[in-house]
Amino acid sequence: MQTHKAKRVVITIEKIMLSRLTDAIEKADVSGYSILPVFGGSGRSGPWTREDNIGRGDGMVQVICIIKPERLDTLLDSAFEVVDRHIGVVTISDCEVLRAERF
Amino acid sequence: MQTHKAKRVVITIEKIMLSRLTDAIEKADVSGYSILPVFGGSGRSGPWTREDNIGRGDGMVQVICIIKPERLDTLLDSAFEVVDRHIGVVTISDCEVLRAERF
Amino acid sequence: MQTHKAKRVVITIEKIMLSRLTDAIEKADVSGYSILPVFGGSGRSGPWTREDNIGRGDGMVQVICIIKPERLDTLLDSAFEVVDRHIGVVTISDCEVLRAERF
Amino acid sequence: MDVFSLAAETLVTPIVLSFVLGLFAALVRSDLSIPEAVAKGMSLYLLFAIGFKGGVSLADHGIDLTLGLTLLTGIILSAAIPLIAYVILRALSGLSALDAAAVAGHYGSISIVTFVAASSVLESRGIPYDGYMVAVAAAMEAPAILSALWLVTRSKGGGKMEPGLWREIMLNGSIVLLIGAFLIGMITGEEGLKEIAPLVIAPFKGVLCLFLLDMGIIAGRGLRKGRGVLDAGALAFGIIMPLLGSLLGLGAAVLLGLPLGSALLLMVLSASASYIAVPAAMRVALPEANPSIYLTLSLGVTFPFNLVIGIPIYLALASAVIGG
Amino acid sequence: MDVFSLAAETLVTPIVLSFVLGLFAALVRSDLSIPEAVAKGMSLYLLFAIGFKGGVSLADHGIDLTLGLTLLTGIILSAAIPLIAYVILRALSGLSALDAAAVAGHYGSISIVTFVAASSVLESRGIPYDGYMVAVAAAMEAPAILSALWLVTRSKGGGKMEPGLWREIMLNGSIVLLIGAFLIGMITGEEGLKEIAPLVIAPFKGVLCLFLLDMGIIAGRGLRKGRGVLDAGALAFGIIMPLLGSLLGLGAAVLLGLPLGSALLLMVLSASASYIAVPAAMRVALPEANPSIYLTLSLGVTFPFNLVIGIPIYLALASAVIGG
Amino acid sequence: MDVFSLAAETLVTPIVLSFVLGLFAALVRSDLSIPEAVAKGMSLYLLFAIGFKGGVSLADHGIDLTLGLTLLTGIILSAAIPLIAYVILRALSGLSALDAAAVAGHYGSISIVTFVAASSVLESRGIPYDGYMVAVAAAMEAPAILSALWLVTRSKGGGKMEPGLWREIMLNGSIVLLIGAFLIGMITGEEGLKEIAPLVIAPFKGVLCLFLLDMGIIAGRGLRKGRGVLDAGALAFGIIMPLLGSLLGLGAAVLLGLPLGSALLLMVLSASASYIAVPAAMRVALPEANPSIYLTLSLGVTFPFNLVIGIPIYLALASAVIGG
Ligand SMILES: Nc1ncnc2c1ncn2[C@@H]1O[C@H](COP(=O)(O)O)[C@@H](O)[C@H]1O
Ligand SMILES: Nc1ncnc2c1ncn2[C@@H]1O[C@H](COP(=O)(O)O)[C@@H](O)[C@H]1O
Ligand SMILES: Nc1ncnc2c1ncn2[C@@H]1O[C@H](COP(=O)(O)O)[C@@H](O)[C@H]1O
Ligand code: NA
Ligand code: NA
Ligand code: NA
Repeated sequence: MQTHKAKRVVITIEKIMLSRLTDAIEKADVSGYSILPVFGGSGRSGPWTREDNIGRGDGMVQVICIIKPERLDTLLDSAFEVVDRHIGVVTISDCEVLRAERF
Repeated sequence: MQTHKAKRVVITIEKIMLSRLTDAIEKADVSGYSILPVFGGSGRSGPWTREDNIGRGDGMVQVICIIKPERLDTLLDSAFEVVDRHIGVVTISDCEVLRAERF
Repeated sequence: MQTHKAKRVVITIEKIMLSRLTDAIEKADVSGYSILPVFGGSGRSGPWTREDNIGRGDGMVQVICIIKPERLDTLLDSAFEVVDRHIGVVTISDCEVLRAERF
Repeated sequence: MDVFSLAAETLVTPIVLSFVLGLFAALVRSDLSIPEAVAKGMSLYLLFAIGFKGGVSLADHGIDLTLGLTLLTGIILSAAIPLIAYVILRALSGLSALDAAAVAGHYGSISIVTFVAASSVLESRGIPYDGYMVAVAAAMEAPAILSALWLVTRSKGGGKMEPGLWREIMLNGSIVLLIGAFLIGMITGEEGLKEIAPLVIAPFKGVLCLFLLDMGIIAGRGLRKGRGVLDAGALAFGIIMPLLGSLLGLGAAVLLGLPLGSALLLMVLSASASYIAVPAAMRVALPEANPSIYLTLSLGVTFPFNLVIGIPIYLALASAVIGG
Repeated sequence: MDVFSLAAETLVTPIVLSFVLGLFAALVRSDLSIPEAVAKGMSLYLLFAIGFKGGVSLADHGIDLTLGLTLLTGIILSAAIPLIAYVILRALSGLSALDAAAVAGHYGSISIVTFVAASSVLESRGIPYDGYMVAVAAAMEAPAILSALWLVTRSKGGGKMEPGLWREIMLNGSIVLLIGAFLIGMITGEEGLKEIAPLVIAPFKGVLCLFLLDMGIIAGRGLRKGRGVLDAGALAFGIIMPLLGSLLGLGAAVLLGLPLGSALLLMVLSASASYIAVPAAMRVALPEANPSIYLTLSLGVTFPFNLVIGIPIYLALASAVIGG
Repeated sequence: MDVFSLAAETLVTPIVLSFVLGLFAALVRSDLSIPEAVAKGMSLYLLFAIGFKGGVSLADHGIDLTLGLTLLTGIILSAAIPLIAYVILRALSGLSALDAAAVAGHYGSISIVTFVAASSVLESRGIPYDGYMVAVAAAMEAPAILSALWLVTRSKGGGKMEPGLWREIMLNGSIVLLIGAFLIGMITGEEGLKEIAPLVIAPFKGVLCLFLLDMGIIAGRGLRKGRGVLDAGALAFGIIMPLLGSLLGLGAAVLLGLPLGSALLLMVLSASASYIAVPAAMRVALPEANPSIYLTLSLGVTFPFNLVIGIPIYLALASAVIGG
């Protein structure tokens, strides 16, 4: 089956920053993303799980963007502005997609 | 540690189509898959979150299959039949697995 | 934007084994990980979903570690000890990260 | 009592105001939201409670011929309304045949929350109604879907019934729970009710408030996203169709000789549109139809209209025609 | 009153029928399901409520020697039953030593929902029982796990106690909540109960219905997946073992001189099998044992048997032997 | 009645003991936990219920000048307390200016659960209080955040108000629900209350117990992770600050001429610290501040202090000064 090269960008970020990040992504003209819930984790700021807070607000999410390779830099620049002062991880990997007309 | 080459296929699809997709995957003789909940996202049909619907039925899920490279085409063909008319994204990437005897 | 090579290790494991796995990961001096909920899946032990059990305890989770390539073997060794007798899948893939100073 | 004072009185109940609060919260983009699991839990509770109470009341009053006839009438209404809705929609709006058929299917089916809101209006005015109307509600859920698919096949050959879909529709969780609880109520009767009344009766209205809060939030979000999707004709349809549906329901009720309370409920079932079962079926059978259109119309326009203005109008109409 | 009319009477309660409804829904593959969070919320509620009520009733009646002796007896029963179960299972079925040991562990431990269902049967017949039986239930949860692991080590040296597992078992959420609520009830007594009775007493049976609906769904799904996993001998074990367990419980109750209500509860504890705490422990300690086997037996066979047929039989037995 | 017997009496309520149980479970590392969705559902329920009851009681007693003046006083207290807290914290502890400002913001804002616990103490002693105190609670939530940000900008120019943050704070779900339910209660009055009292009144205390169980668990986990994060000075601040806050509240109450019940509530609002709204705002506006510090102090130190010891002290103080 015909596939097309693409980049898979995964941004792990605090949920309270989510709407700011998706606004930035949309401003970078990225056509699509999916958001995965993150149940818990650990990093320099220590371990946490979603059940650790009263308001349960400070969990994290993963935002996954599948984009054309040539769009990568614009996306990273926009995302970085939001992620910058905040905790979070950004990874990029290669993938192939079916139905490239879709994005 | 000894690892083995494999393909990682990720199919993002509406939850209502899930059982049809897993039926198709099983028919393609794929030995295993995992299903991740998707909290929200955006695409050509606009942004959504799981909290947008009364029945909360129309969320999406990610089905992840780790398969032997030679099995890829059979899987994609079967999955494509289900995904075809429906919204959703299919990506493929390379990975290594431990304990290849397991699949 | 400047990126750095890294490995992405994904360990799918039963939730009851989670704390043992994260203890092992921390003993291997891995700086960070994220835990994703898994909604269901299928494997040699048949299909399951999170809604299949009264205690709802026996679901699975995915533990994702982004690590420096040179750390890979230590991590796999530690993780393997926990995963060994238990059901679960371990995959490794390449990725790039922003802000490598973070891990 | 005239429609306006009735409407005013309906408007200032905690139930309606909770819906308005949710609508407001969504429109000003507050992050107020009910967790998915809690909303689903409340809807299971409401279905269990109304099913059970319906069954108990049927056990009290016994089964008669009217029950069977009313069930049959409900099925016919559910199947027929989409055909009428389709014609009106094509005349009034610029929607494609596919979208129009999908919308039409929603209006033949029913909104159980509108049904519950109407029964609570009846209860607070002391107007009795038959317990079996719950079974009629369940029977009216699915036939409309078949009509919608038939409309599509007729017009362009798409929308074939996917294998398994029919079973999914008939055995969807809401129907099974509603009918199941109805049967449990019928079997255990007043004895059973006494045991679980503190759960299924006492807090019912309060839970309904919180559920309507959630519906307000979701309707509000839908309206924010869906604005621009509907033309004036489609919007008009969202108001005209429930009125027309209620008249069909009233006509049927008169033919059946239903008493005032049950007549109102049949009107409300005919007037209301689905926003859970039918959308799910449409996503499987007609994935090319635009969900924003049918959800915005059914949940964003017709549901609030029925809740706030429709129910008092229908009650005034029914009182005038049937008396009571 | 004979066993059959007792069984018939037990069968047509909302509680049992809700379980049957869930079973039916799962067997016809309806998508009816209770969200994970709601099911867990209900189980926390049930544990809190029964613990609290048990504590209050103990505060009312005071502590005496029987309490201590009954606790001890419960622990012994929990530890001993797996050994008996193991022997029977190996004789009746073709299960491996490992699987047989894992199953045996479940039958020494208890099902708190069966306990609650039995106490609600007692309540509706006006038969009193001692509040401390809740503490006995908690005490019987864990010893059986040790016995199961001992059986495995003995037979092939596997199944060593993982570090941390013992603490996890003794401090698992259900036990901590049950005992904690029990203590809170004991400390605050009738005063405390008055404050929270509208939550812990009034809607209790209704919530139990919804919880049993969920258990029915899960048991039904388990049966669909688990068919083929059990041979006829194993199935027979799922019926014989609770009967045998109940007799052991009855014997112990007679020795202890327990009154009718408490005797029934001790029988039910001995007869019932775990499907939450023990499976979790087995996944950690004996991952090679097949979960389908022990879950299908305990939840799919023994639980429904106890709920529908077992409890009336045990009550008839206890009445015959103890009188009251 | 002296403070000690008051404290002892407060201590042995189901509410406080449930908190203690949660704390215990977390400290011994039990896996007891309330699902996220259930905890959020309970908090929505509590907010809806107290808002609604406050509104109904205002409808009963009418609006007067004191209401407006008390609201204004609340806003001033909320804005002023962080400035005082900041000075004390810098003097007592080694926290950085940034962390001190973040903590200070929490103490100007409020804890609605502490407020509810105090009102339930008032109710069980039959001391009346004004319904509008709920509105005062809502008004005191946000001003403190502004003060905290001002402290940061002043000291080093960071912490600029992100676009959108202000709207997020003012329209956060809790405030919208509290105020909205308050208005619904005001509009529908006793009529409305009668309809939903079985949900918003009867089980309220029971739900509060389960919610406090969850808070105990989370506070306990926070304390386990947060130990080492706070020096002795910071810990002392967590006790001194609520005492000082309560005195400020008492002074204001005397000036306003509030009756005993309302005075106590104003004291409690001033004494309590936020652990939901303010932390969320701080993560956005001051991401470099360490959340462990402010959460451990507010939820792990000050909240339990107020719940167990603070409220009786404040009540004794208020009774001595105001009489009643
Ligand atoms: N190396 C990593 N691999 C995967 N997730 C990580 C990693 N480092 C951090 N995270 C996630 O990002 C969160 C914040 O990380 P940190 O900013 O280092 O405290 C953690 O709690 C994890 O959920
Ligand atoms: N480029 C993308 N990257 C990640 N997820 C996507 C992408 N495009 C679409 N999706 C997901 O697929 C859903 C449907 O997409 P669409 O069919 O384009 O409306 C979206 O709501 C996203 O959850
Ligand atoms: N090939 C695979 N791809 C993705 N997930 C898998 C695969 N095999 C197993 N899994 C996951 O691991 C769980 C246990 O697998 P197993 O040990 O084969 O029963 C399954 O239920 C899946 O969630
Ligand atoms: Na209709
Ligand atoms: Na047992
Ligand atoms: Na304060």
